[in-house]
Amino acid sequence: MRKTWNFHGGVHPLENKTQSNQLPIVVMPAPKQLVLPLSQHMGKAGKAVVKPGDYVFKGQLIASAQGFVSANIHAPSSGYVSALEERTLPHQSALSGPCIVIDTDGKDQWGDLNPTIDPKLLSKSDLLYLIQAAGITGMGGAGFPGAVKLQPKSSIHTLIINAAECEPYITADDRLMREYADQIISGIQLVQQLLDQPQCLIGIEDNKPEAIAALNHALNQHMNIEVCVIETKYPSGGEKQLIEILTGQQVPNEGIPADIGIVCQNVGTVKAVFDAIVLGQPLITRITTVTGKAAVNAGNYEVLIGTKVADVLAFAKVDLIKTSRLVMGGPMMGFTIQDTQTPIIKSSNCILAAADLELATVADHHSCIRCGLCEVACPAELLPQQLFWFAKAEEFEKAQDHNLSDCIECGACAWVCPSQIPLVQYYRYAKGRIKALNNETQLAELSRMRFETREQRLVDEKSAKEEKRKLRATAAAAAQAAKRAANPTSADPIAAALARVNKRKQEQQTATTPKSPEEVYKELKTAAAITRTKLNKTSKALTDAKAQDHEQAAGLQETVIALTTKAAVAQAKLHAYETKLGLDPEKEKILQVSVAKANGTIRQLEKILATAADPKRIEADILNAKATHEAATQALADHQTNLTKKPTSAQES
Amino acid sequence: MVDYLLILVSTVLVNNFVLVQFLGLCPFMGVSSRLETAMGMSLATTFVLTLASLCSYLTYTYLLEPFGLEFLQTISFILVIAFVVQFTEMVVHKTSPLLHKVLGIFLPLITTNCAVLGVALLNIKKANGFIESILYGFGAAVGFSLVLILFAAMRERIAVADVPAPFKGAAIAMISAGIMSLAFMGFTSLVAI
Amino acid sequence: MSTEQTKLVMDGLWNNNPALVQLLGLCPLLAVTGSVVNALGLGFATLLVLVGSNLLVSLIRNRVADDIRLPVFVMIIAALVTIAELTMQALTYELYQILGIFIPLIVTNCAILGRADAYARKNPPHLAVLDGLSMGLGFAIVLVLLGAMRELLGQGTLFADMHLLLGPMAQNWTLVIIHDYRGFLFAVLPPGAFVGMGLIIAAKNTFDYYQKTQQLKAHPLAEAGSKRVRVTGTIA
Amino acid sequence: MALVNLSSPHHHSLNKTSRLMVWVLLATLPGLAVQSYFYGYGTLINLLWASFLALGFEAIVLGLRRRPIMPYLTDGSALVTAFLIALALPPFSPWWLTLVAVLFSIIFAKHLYGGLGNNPFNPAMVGYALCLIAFPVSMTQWAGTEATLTFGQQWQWFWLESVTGGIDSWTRATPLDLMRRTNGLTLTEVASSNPQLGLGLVASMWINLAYLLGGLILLAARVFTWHAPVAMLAGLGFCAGLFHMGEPDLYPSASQHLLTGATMLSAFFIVTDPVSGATSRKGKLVFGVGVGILVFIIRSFGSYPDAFAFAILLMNLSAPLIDTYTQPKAYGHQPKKSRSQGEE
Amino acid sequence: MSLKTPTSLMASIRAGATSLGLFAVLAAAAISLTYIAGSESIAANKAAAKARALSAVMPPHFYDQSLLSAPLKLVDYAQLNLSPPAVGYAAVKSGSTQAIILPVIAKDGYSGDIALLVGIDQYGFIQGVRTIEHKETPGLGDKIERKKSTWIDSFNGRSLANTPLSDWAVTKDGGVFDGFTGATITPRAVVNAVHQGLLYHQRQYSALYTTAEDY
Amino acid sequence: MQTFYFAIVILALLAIVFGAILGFASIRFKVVGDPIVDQIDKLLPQTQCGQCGHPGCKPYAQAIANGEAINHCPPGGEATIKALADLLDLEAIPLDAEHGSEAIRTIAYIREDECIGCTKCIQACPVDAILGAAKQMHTVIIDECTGCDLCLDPCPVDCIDMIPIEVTPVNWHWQQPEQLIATSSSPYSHGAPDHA
Ligand SMILES: Cc1cc2nc3c(=O)[nH]c(=O)nc-3n(C[C@H](O)[C@H](O)[C@H](O)COP(=O)(O)O)c2cc1C
Ligand SMILES: Cc1cc2nc3c(=O)[nH]c(=O)nc-3n(C[C@H](O)[C@H](O)[C@H](O)COP(=O)(O)O)c2cc1C
Ligand SMILES: Cc1cc2nc3c(=O)[nH]c(=O)nc-3n(C[C@H](O)[C@H](O)[C@H](O)COP(=O)(O)O)c2cc1C
Ligand SMILES: Cc1cc2nc3c(=O)[nH]c(=O)nc-3n(C[C@H](O)[C@H](O)[C@H](O)CO)c2cc1C
Ligand code: SF4
Ligand code: SF4
Ligand code: SF4
Ligand code: SF4
Ligand code: FES
Repeated sequence: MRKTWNFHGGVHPLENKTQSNQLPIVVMPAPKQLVLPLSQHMGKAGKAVVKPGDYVFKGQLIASAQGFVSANIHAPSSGYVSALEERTLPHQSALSGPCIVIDTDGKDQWGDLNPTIDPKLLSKSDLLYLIQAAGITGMGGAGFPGAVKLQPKSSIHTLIINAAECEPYITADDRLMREYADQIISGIQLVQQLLDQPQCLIGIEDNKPEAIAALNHALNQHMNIEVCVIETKYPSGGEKQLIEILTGQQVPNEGIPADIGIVCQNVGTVKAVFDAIVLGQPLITRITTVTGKAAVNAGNYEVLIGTKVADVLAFAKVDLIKTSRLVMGGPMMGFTIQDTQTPIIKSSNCILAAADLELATVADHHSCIRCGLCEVACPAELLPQQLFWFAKAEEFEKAQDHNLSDCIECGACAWVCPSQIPLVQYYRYAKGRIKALNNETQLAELSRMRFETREQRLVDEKSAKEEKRKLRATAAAAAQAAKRAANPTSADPIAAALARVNKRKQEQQTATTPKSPEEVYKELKTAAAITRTKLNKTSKALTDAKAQDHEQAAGLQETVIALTTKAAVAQAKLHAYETKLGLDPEKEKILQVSVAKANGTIRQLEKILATAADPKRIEADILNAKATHEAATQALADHQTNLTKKPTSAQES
Repeated sequence: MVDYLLILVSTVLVNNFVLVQFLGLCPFMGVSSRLETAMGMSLATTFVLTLASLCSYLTYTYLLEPFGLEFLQTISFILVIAFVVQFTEMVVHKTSPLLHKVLGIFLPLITTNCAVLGVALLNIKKANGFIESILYGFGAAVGFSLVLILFAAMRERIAVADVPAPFKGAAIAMISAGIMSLAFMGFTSLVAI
Repeated sequence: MSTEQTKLVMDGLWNNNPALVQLLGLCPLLAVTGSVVNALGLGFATLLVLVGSNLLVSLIRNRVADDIRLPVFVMIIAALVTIAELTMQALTYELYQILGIFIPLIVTNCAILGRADAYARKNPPHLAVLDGLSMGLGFAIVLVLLGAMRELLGQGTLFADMHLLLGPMAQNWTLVIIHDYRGFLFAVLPPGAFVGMGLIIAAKNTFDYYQKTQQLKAHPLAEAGSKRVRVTGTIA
Repeated sequence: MALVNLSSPHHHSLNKTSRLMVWVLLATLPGLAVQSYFYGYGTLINLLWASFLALGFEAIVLGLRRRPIMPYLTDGSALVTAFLIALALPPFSPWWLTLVAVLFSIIFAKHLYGGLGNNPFNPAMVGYALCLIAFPVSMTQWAGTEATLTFGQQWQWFWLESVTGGIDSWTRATPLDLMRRTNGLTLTEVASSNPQLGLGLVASMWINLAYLLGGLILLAARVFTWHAPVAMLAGLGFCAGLFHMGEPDLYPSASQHLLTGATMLSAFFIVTDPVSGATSRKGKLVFGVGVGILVFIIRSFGSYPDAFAFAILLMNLSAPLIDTYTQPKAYGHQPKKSRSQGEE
Repeated sequence: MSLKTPTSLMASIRAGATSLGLFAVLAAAAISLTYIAGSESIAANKAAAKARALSAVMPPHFYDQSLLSAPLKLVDYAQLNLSPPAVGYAAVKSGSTQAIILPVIAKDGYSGDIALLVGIDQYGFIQGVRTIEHKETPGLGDKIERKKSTWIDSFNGRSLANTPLSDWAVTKDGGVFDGFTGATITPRAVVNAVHQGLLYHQRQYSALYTTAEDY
Repeated sequence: MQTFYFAIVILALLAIVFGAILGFASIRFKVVGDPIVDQIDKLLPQTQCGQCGHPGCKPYAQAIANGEAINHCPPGGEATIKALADLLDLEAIPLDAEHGSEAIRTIAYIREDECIGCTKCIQACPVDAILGAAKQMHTVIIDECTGCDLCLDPCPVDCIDMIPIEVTPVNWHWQQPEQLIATSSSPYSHGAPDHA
């Protein structure tokens, strides 16, 4: 047995794993519709490469990685792309984001697959390319793009496979190891090949004896791979904790494991690597545990990425009446989802449909009594109680001094807290606020600079104008003098000027042609807007005056009345014209705002471009933004063509 | 030697200037809402207090006493103190921006810290000698700093507590100071100086 | 009274009370308020010095360079205090002995220098004197209040020993409020002074809060944003 | 059913604040029993009275603060405070003494700061220390152990401060007083020369052992960690041992310090108050050692017979500063020394 | 400030020096004038205060001239815990010393020194004792003040002769003087100090009464 | 009378020496500039809206350095007041309602079809966040707009809207749990859109 270490803290919640680990993995058939968020991973969202209406084969690339830290997305089944639109994301905020929606055709037809016959012959760059192309992201936690993690800057001496699965309830990795041990080992070997043959340690908690047996069975003694059985304790599966358990080393606080020569991958991830390289299949399915007392058929399911939670729940016979809390992920770190239309994504390892009272109820929390139990439990060796007080009092600076950023949000502290304080939420709040505040500070700094530039510019302009005025004055004086000297007996200048004005007037009158409908429309609109504004302003002044009992009030009152009529007239005129033209100002407004937005984005990007480290990416973004802009402009133009068309027709009729 | 030690124990703990003798309360209440500032104030006060007790001792022994001008002690001490403070402030401001950042805003406040004048007057009243005067001043300053820093750390904690509205701020600070003073009563007659 | 003067008086007595709000002059405030007589004596002395220093500082306000203004102000105050001290020795010697070091320490009563620098330095003599008067009175009132509180709680009496200050006619002013009082030492000792002061401040806060809510009820609309200026240009 | 939106973790241990408090209350029972055995019903009467007052004041203040009353009353913290005050007060204290102590501890020391969890000072100790300086006479009224009264007599004394058919000598030097003024005798010598005092010594030893037992129970129930109490006992024992070695005639031995007065009560029930103490484990060590040293200093050189109330208040007021400087090294952070090396 | 701050070095020095100096002169003048004007009445006050204190421990029939007019330089003042100048006073009637007033300091009070005045007649009987300065706890130890309690009068009439050595203690220690409940340290210290005063009176008897004759 | 002269001489001596040294120091150790204003300015939100009664944040910073109250900046709100209080070691006080109230941050959008291209908003914008030329449609550069709403009033046709900043999964964050607890009677009342 290899020596293992212990990490500080940790807790022992009830495991509840037998609910779901008794039966083999069941493959769930493709659902009617798949929803694939463009951002399923850490880093930049992918960019859709299909359009609504396109037919896609299973495994076909539908969104490509944007930039370095990003990942491809593939069609999990065949069918038509039905929409590219905003859908609810599997995110705590329950907000929506851009998704590709595929209506499956039930044929589940694979596109071209390129299995590798003898992966041993592949070079490192080939391997990396394949992993990247397959859109592999971490399947154990944060969903970090695998290809990025697997090209570390420093050399790697240890590959750690995270098979701890320390969260209660979840058994996806457990079942995966029992049933796919060989593939996992092969996947590990591929990763070892990619990383110059580091030793490999598989960290697995001692509550999974079958999985341990399966792995050991699949292991060939000569391989540089070892199964390390560790004590069951939450959160031994945390990357940093597992590394400490297996190597005794700690990952530096602002570093990544690669800094100390370690890479850590989840078992599911290496299985996905195997699939990608040996079978040529991109990452389009995953094993998801469906469990909780509300689930009649609790167990593990192989589901297509993009399957809606509702479909999975229905397949596992979850009684939605029984549950009021759906957790995606485990009970310690998972997040609640409120919309069952939310899709499963690459990192969704569990859906916990807890019956009421199965999970902790939300009690009133008492105040922290500084009992220190949380400190004893914290695997990051923080002082959760201090972090709590600071977060609560919004003392963010102090929270940072107490290393809030090192909190892995594991929830151990909140689990033990006798006052039942939702500590993690406090930390998340504080982290969010800190991020927002930093952002604001940066923005403020920029605003300040712009303000100062502007002030300077105004001063400069003023002095320049002054300068010019002076120059002009002297010049004029000189000219005058010269003129007078040259032509002392000129005709009466006033008469001449009058004549000029008259002439211009005549010209104008003759030049007047009937106005185009757009012009008329615009004029009417401006007139209406101006009267409306005047009215608004005056009535505001009136209320102010009234409040202060000014004598003006009476005068203002009259003006307001007059203006009200005027505004009504102008508005009526405008409205009449609009009806005549059959216009829809609302829609146009929306379109115009989108154009403006796109415009702004472009400008912003161009600014960044000047100083950017990787101009290529930004250029791409700019192109993107320009495309959006174009589209928006087009839409607007279309709308306006309607407008020009219609008035013509209106005129005709 | 033991005597000197006793002077220190006495001024720092037993007859703590702030909590027992009631001197220097304004800065104690005024600059104790943050630990950092309290530390700055402590440093500045320690420096000035020690220096001022030295200077006032010299003034008294060599200028006032020989001419029978004891009745001028208050005005000449305060003159000395104001001078020391202002001069220190100017010099520090110019020569060490860093130190000024730490001490700067506190120095002017010290002129009106009655602990400083109090030390000078008490030195005379107790007929302290040269070294005793300096030690007395230093001990008083350390005692002041000690409670100021403890109090500041405590106020930071109270600031995040759920204090009833009417007591927020100065009122609860006063009451805390009261309990602090209660705690310091424990040192009563530890040494009889 | 003009608004400026009303404001001065209200500030001194309540809104910006040197003891309750500015927390200045705390040392004498807490140290000599064991009984009403002590408090009254010190309050009176402080009031005199405050008025005097405000007057003098205001008179010379245009004749002192900035760099040395503090030493000069301090010197004026010190001179006044010394004079007061000598006078007290000559007139009420026993009280002087009781108040002890706190008479010369009026010099460093931050409230006095504070007023000199913040107000008298910038205002004409009549206003400066009014300011000194109201500030001093505000201070003295708190002093006496605290003194009464501590004397009552600590010893069960009020106005004991007033003759030290007011002469023989006050010999019998002592009011024994609680007979056979056991005495609550805590009130007389330093911790009691702090706690008592805390309670007074809290009482003021409560009152202010109450008043504010009443005011809000009466005039619910405090014009929001009325002080805005335009940063750029003017509106056509 | 509507789905909720909650932050993780969705799981919780069954631990509760009130459970901790109940443990503390139960663990005082051995000490209470032994104390009553030696000193009669006084402590018991006091305890009931104090509990009644504490709950009453707590309810009143909560009402004034417009807080829900029941959830806070049932957290048990006011009862713990009441118990500790009652156990620390002399068995012969009259009703009003307890009243003042409980009043100040619950209202001033606890609720003016915001109630459970917010108070920087140990409420029970504030009440106790305040009474000590306000009523030094009543607070030092420990009768000899032979002077136990019947319940009726004790009851009468409690309300009227007089007793029919009672005893004449009320105040009796406690072992702690003796420790201070032994005129060069060791405690055992004093005890052998005066059997009554000897009995007092024995009593205080048994009482302390009973509290020690209670403390060990709490330790086993994981109500607190060992750091603070062990550090306090170590600090006190070390100082006492050191001075005893130097001048055995003047300074009593460590074991005598550890087994007299309120040493064990404070070590396991008061120093461990989580709210007002230092919060990290390192901080608790510092806190405990500080209390131990201060207790020794005040006991040996100061003017109060037992020092734990002051020592604890003094350390309470240092606790925030201690916390500032005893942050543990977080995961992945370099120890300070090697970090500065790294910078070079 | 309307005054321009001087900019050149010398000007600045001069300005600073003159204005500060000017104010100093004015302040000094004002103070010293007050001092001079009031010094006599201050001195008188001080003397009166002292005389009042002295007369409190000495019934009037022992003297016919001001008590202050007959100060005594005490020798071996360390026995009374005094520091120099250690001065006692003689009560002189018809030219001869009838009694002595001794200042005594008790070092072992509860907090700090207790300064006492003890009046002793020529036969060694105590005529009066007063505490003139102490820092004992208000409400407890301060009962040694005559204002607070008459306890201090319990010394009147005592002498070494009528009170045996063992009685010079508080009742708790087996003596005849009451202790205050719960605060025995203070009375113990006072009793000791008064006793020391009597012993001193006995020991220095001749010196005290002969020197006094000189006045 | 001797005392009188002594007193005057000695005190004058002291004062003259000190005065001279201070006079010397005031020139020799003169420091120019006032870093505190910049420090204060750094804490202000730089919205440049003028609600504090000063034309821009810097002037308000200057005013604070001269003793003006720190609670006059509505865009900064409580957070800024707290930061200022920390910097200046003052007590944090609630926002002065006379200057406005803290509102969520908004961004200006110009309804471009209504914009008549008068350029008045461009002149009004303190941070040059509006683009456009005379008689042409104007747009607001959203990332540069501080939300000061100074462009609203000058617009003759009221075509500018202040729209709250959009919440996205990226800038969304948890709120403090207080809200959950406040409604202690029904813990599950927190936002719960219905599901199928
Ligand atoms: C902001 C961020 C940046 C990261 N950058 C890298 C990187 O450059 N290289 C790398 O190998 N891993 C990187 N990681 C991955 C981490 O090392 C870690 O494996 C990943 O966060 C998985 O964590 P798990 O514990 O939360 O889910 C990064 C992670 C985060 C959160
Ligand atoms: C508290 C905590 C617990 C975790 N538990 C596990 C776990 O049990 N199994 C696992 O594979 N990853 C777990 N993770 C995620 C890992 O830290 C890490 O992200 C993952 O192993 C990296 O592998 P991947 O990039 O292949 O997903 C946990 C993370 C945290 C913060
Ligand atoms: C706040 C406080 C003040 C005290 N002040 C005095 C005092 O002034 N004089 C005194 O003799 N004892 C004083 N004591 C001492 C205690 O009352 C002490 O226990 C008592 O003197 C012991 O002596 P006894 O029990 O023999 O009377 C004081 C105690 C406390 C707590
Ligand atoms: C281990 C433990 C020790 C405690 N000790 C005290 C104590 O010494 N004094 C006290 O008033 N309350 C004590 N309490 C109760 C509670 O923490 C206390 O009332 C809070 O300080 C009130 O906010 C204790 C509670 C626990 C769990
Ligand atoms: S476990 Fe809860 S109550 Fe205990 S210290 Fe931590 S946060 Fe506070
Ligand atoms: S959530 Fe953060 S603070 Fe709490 S135990 Fe986990 S790492 Fe520690
Ligand atoms: S109110 Fe605030 S944001 Fe607006 S100008 Fe003033 S300081 Fe700047
Ligand atoms: S666009 Fe309008 S709201 Fe935005 S910064 Fe400019 S003036 Fe202010
Ligand atoms: S009065 Fe003492 S410091 Fe202000």
